[in-house]
Amino acid sequence: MNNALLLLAFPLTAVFLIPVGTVFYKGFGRFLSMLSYLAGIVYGIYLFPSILAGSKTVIVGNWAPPFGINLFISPFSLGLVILIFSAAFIIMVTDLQNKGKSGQYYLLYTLFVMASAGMVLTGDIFNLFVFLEIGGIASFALIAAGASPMGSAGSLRYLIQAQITSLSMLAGIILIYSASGVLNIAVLAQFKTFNPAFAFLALALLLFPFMLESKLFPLHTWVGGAYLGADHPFAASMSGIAATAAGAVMLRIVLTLANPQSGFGTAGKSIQTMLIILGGITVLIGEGAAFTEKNFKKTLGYSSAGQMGIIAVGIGLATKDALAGVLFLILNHTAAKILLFSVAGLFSKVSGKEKWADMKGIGRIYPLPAALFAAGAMALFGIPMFSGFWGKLYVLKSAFALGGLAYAGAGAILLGTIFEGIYFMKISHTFFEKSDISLERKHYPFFGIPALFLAAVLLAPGLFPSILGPWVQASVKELLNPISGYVHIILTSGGAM
Amino acid sequence: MVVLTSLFLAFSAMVVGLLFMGIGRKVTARLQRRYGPPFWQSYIDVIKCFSRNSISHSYIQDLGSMMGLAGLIAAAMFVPIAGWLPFPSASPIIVILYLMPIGYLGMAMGVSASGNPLAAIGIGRALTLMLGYEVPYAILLLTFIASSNTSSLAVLSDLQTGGIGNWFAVKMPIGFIASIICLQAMLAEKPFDTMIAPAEIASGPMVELSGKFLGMAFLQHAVAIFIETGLIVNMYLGGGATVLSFVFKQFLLYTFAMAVNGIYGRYRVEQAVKFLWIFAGSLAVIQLLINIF
Amino acid sequence: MRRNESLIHIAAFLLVIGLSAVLYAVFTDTRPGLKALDASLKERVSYHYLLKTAGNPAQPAERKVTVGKSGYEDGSANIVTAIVVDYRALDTLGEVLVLFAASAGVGLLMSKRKRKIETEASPIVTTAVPMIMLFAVVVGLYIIFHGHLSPGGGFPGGAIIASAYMIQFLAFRKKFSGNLFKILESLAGLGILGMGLAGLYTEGSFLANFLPTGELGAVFSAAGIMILYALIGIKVASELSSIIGHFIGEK
Amino acid sequence: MNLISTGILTCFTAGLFSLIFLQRVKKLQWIIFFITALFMAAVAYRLYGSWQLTESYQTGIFLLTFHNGYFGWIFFGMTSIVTLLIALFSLSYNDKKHATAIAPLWTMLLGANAGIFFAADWITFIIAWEIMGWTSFFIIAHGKPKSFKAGIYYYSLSMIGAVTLLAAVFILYTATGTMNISDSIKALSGLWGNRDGMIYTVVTLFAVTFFAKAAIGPFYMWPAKAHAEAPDDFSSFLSGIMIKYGIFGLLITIVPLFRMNYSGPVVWNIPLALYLMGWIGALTAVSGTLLAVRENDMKRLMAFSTVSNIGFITLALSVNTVFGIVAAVYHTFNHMVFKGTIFLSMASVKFRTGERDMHKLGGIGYRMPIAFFAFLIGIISAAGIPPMAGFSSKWMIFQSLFGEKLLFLAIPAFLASTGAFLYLYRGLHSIYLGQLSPRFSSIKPAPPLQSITMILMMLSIFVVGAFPGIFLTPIRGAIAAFTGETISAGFTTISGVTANVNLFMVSLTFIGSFLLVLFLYVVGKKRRHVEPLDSYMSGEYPEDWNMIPEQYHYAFRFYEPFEKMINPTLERYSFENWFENFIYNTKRFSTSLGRWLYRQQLGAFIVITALTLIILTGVVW
Amino acid sequence: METILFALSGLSLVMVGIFGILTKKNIIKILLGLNLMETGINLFVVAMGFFKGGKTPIITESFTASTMHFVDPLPHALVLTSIVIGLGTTALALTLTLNYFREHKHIEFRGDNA
Repeated sequence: MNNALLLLAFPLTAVFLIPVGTVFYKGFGRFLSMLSYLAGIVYGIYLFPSILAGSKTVIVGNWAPPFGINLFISPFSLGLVILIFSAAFIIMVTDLQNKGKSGQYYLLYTLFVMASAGMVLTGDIFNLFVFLEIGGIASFALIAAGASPMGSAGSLRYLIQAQITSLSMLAGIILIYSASGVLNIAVLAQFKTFNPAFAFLALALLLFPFMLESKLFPLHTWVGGAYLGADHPFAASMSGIAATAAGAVMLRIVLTLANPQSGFGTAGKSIQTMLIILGGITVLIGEGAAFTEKNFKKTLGYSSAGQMGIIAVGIGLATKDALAGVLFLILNHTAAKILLFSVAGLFSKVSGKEKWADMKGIGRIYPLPAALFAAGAMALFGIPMFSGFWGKLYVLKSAFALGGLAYAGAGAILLGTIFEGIYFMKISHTFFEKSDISLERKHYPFFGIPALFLAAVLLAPGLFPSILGPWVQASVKELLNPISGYVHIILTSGGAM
Repeated sequence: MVVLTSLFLAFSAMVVGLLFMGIGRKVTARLQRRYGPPFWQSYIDVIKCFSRNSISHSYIQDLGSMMGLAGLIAAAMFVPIAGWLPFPSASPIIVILYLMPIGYLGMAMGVSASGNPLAAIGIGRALTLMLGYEVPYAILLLTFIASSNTSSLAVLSDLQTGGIGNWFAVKMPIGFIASIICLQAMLAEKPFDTMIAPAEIASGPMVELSGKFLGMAFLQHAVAIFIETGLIVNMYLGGGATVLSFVFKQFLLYTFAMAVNGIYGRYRVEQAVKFLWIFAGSLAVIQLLINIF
Repeated sequence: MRRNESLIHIAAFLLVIGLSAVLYAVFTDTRPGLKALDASLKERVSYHYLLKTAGNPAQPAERKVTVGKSGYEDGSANIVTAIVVDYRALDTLGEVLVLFAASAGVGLLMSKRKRKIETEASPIVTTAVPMIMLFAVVVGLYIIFHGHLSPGGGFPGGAIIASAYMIQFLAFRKKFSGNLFKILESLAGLGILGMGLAGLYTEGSFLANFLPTGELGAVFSAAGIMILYALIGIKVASELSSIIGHFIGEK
Repeated sequence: MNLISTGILTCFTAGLFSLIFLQRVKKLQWIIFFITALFMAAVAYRLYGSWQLTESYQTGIFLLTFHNGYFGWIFFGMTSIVTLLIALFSLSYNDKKHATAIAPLWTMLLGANAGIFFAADWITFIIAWEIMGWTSFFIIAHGKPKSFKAGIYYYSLSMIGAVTLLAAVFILYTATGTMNISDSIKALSGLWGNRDGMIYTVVTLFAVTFFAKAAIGPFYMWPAKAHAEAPDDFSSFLSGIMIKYGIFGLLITIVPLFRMNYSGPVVWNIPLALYLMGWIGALTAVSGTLLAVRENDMKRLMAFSTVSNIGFITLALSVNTVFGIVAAVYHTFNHMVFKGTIFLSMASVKFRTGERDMHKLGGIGYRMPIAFFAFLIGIISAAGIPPMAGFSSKWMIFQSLFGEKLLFLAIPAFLASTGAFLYLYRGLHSIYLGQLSPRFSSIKPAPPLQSITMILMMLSIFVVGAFPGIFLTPIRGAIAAFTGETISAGFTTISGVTANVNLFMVSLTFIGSFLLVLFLYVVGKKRRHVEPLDSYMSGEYPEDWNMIPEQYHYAFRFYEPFEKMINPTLERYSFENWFENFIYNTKRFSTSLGRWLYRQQLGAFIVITALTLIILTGVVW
Repeated sequence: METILFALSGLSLVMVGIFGILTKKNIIKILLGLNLMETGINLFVVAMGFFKGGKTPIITESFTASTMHFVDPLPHALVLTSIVIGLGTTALALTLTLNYFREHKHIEFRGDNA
């Protein structure tokens, strides 16, 4: 009965049970969704050792891959699924101190988490499109569900741009299907050669929604409105979970689908150079916008745009070190963003203000959250003893090794770090400044433990990078030689689960 | 033995300095068509000062005045008189140049401890002026390094032995003129005596000094005269074969300075600094260029 | 804003022309390699769907598909339904979740405010509506249960039933309680999930079609597909009607 | 037992421990800080002699190694002694009224300090550098809005420095393949001649990093802000030791690079780049002095004096001879000691009076004699006046300039050193001498522990002044180990190029003449003590016009005529205004870009244009 | 030849939709543009599966591999999904417009109230 699809089945059962449950007991939605994430985490960790040895493919509906749909469980995808589930679980725990929201909110949230996990696992491009849509619709609703009045405007703008890009993906899928007759990534990965212009068109159309999701340069205009609208837990999951899933899918498409031996030929390489350029510009634009931003959530939103820019440059470089750096950065970014958003949520709840400049001196009343915010911020912009430092170091190392365009990318990353360092330090210092803020100190039980756990997650790989060693090595090996790893396992279906 | 000779040099420096001051007064008097006090008048003043009671505002004033005189005497130790050095050292000019400020610092400290604002204004002006004449003087030092690759007086004066022909004043006239202008400022003679301008700030730093402190100030001024003229003589006028010729050359320089003092009015401080930097400085730079190429 | 307005129009027009020019250039690119529409039916995956040889694609070329014969790997005559429910079942599950998310989203965002209706429905409408409703529900059910034979299936059938609910509301203002739809939805969802897990339990892979396929073309031929499509039909009907309920109920 | 890493580790754990658990008990935090400083000094002592000690840790794909190089050791030894003294001082400085919560961060900073000096490979160096960056930011900005602005200014410069360091290290790594500092520099110097462009980029990047940290050249503005606003006892550490990291960086990267098989353009037989660095150093010295002269806040004044001394040190480094390097290192150590003394004495003045503007102080010397003498000895040494240590190192710098016939560089150096005398005296006069205002007439002298530290510092200046060998022998040993040559200097004499001087003799003459004058003083008639206010005012008494001592203290625009002269030029060429409106423009540009970019219509517009353009590139490629 | 004709008609619908989205300020009109675009893409998808003279892929009488002449059924399945997705997004978008109207009292995107 241990079929990896249970990873998706747990949240599914929760989703279907919530509407019934909320009729009888109000808080049922939150409890059930947290239970499903926990189940997902436990099952993922249970599977991890065997997957680390050899990745597996899971066939859905008992039809072999080119005809049916398959999920590919590999160290890379399983690791990220566990990351997504644990991120969702921690966000829910930190959200416990706020009063429960309606059942539908938790239903949509679980759908969002399941969709992100599905995106990472699936091996079929149309199935990818469906999961993208589920995630999209859930996030439109959840953005607008936030308390702020600007929510619907931001969500509408996001909806329009997301729909345009997902339609472009659909066009890309059908073009690939009409040219190759197949929808499965593994088969496409070693298919006959496509016409170069057509290949580039199909790939670009396929990548578009994920560039929007990971806030790359031309498609980042929605970030302001969306982060203003969403409430803190969902904002954390947008930059934590959605960005991780988008990054993973971009890695999958750029490195596995469009690998040099595949029909896409040189299109993959030119997409990578495009990613480096766009990533570099995103870092600059993201950090620049965050530098001048006053609203707390929008600052963190733009900073996650900057981080995704660095990850995009890492993907574009596609060397062994760069990918290891990308994996470090993804983990660091998710954990740090959840920590920062939970602190931001706590502070704006306590002080009732939106702008970080107005929260002067709050750190003197709540020293632990303020200190943790400083730690999270430092992890983000790469202060040595956090994992962000190693991630950035690896990406820079391979960027400088490649030379040429990569120099520009590395230059953009470094310039971005300056801006990032300054505004994060500004924010973390305003918390400690002496000021006449008069708030009595209330005790928040559910903030301490998860925040400390997150800080530990940030610090541990920083001090001992070898902890992540096995996972990083396995996934980098898997990503860098798709034919012998990914395609072989799926098509010979020897690795059926 | 060394201690005795150095004591004798200190004493002779003071005596010669006071002699010059006395004659200087006579020269200015003559210029103003009056007889002026006898030339040994300054000895009488010093003895009178030391025999009078005096007032002091705080122990720092005492310490300051003492440090002033001590610094200048220490600087005097390094000036070779006609090839005879009390101390076995190569009398580097930089050491002398940097020992003299300790004199001024001591005097300044003592005077500003007296709490009188006039004194403080005087000291401020003195230091700005010092900045004015130090820079050209240093450039002159550079000219010697450029030409003869040494910065010690003893070596310089040996280089100039043998007749007027190879005195540096003859070989490097522009440098000599610049040093004369700097000498005028170092001695704080008009037109550069804004420091102790009697009319404006009641003789500047010396306003609160009385009794033995005034005496020490006089002695300090005397030793300063001795050092500054001695430096110029060693650098430009061949250092003198015998002690007498050395002192005579010093006397010539000093009387020339007093003559200039009798004629000119008084510069404001920034005018003085501008003048020194532009004229003396450019002359010295020209001399430096000549020496380098 | 006039001047700015026309500026945007021109820019948009130029952009659209530019986009189509670029697409034209890509599609008429003459360099070697596969381009759009190069895969004939034979090379496409759906060739095996049609010949029902997806299970073991190495079947002999000259394979004959006869109506009324049983034992094919997939019982439904309507190949599209076969693909939708059997071969690519996960897509349909995703599909259902999309609708589920949409209805939950509408429920979450729509604030609960009663709408006051000014005009009362005329007697003609109130008498005609029950008949039309009956007719609509019957047609809907027919389409759902003949999904595997004729075009249509769970989605269109559910929509027709939901339209029946809408007409009824317009006439009689009677809005079934929100919970009814919720429970119906979740039950249908659980049913689909149960089918999936049953498939996992018996055939070893999620959403596998474990029931016998019956003869091709008969009414009760593709058992698994019929049940799944029925559940989907119920789910779609309840979701659409709950969305309509929210919209109509709201000012 | 690897000593270096245990030392660094204890610093960090102690810092974190006191940061987390001892928030309430500030006194205990300071005691922990003092113990760690003591421990680091012991580590320095124990490390003497074991020059081949290397410790390395494998992390991910990079190997972190510490090694006890001769250079790193002398810098570390020197800094840990001075830190120990400052720690002693801050023990008593941070009593209940004045305690600031910076002790834990400062302990961590000590760890980073050791890390920088003992780092053998670039990654450890970067790690220590960045930790030092953010800890010092939090210390400087310690909670006060005004010091926060200074802290951010400091932090943005050090961020720019850290980022250029990263870029330089990686370019170096790709070119030479090794991460070890000395090997990579040697390998880089091997590439002279064929890849000059790359070497010059690496040199400029390193230069930006270390100039930013050491406040040389265009970065001269941050010390005035950071030192003035930092907590008082920390500013002595900041100005004494932290600014030296930039110098240490220059010493281990740029200086050796130009010494080995350099084949580029040469000016006055010195590499062009170093000649340029010399001029930058000279201009920094001059601008530091000129800015200090017109400063009215005592800590800003001393900060500018640090900038001018750093300018001197860069000048000496740029001479590219062993004598120059020894002079620079010797002046760095001297500067550490006398600048530390000056800042500590100012800190004890602020401890008692709580006042920082010089015209509000005055006459403190009468009430706090030890602080006064410490300040006096400090400024004598800072001005480079013979009996004190400062003279020998300044003299050596001048000798190194003369040795290479860099006479035109010597002119600004002379201007700066005489200018130093101006502002140092201004500090002495306005704070310690002049009229004692009634507000401070009852202040007690500096507390015992503070005065002990100051006396110790004074003694060290005196002793090193008389016997320069104390510092020179270890420095010469290090430079010999580093470059193979050495300079001739006995225990008390230094023989320069154009002349040699016996420091001990100079101090002896000074003491001798002091005794002579003492004799004269005793001979003279007794003197009577008089109130400072009872002074000569051409026949009247200040009380007649009810003048209070406050008004009678002349300190506000002390060098007013001089300021009038130099202000116009200073205003026109100030880097600070240029840097300020550069930031202002970028901010305005990004906000307007933001507003234009995020209008609704344009969201969808940009998506479509992006689609077309990307596909277009596909077709064209 | 016919497939290209159908595909072009689908694409032209998409272009009209894009023009609508870009130029209109009223949200409902923008959503209409979006729907136009969706139907255009759906038409394009179905057109990609069309073969000249092919019949609807429902088995009414038996056939062999060589005699069969069907249209490609897969795009039809994909279109089914994409239509439902279009429905879902439009439903949500209309709710959002309702909320937008309640907050801003007008339903135009005006200026940069991002």
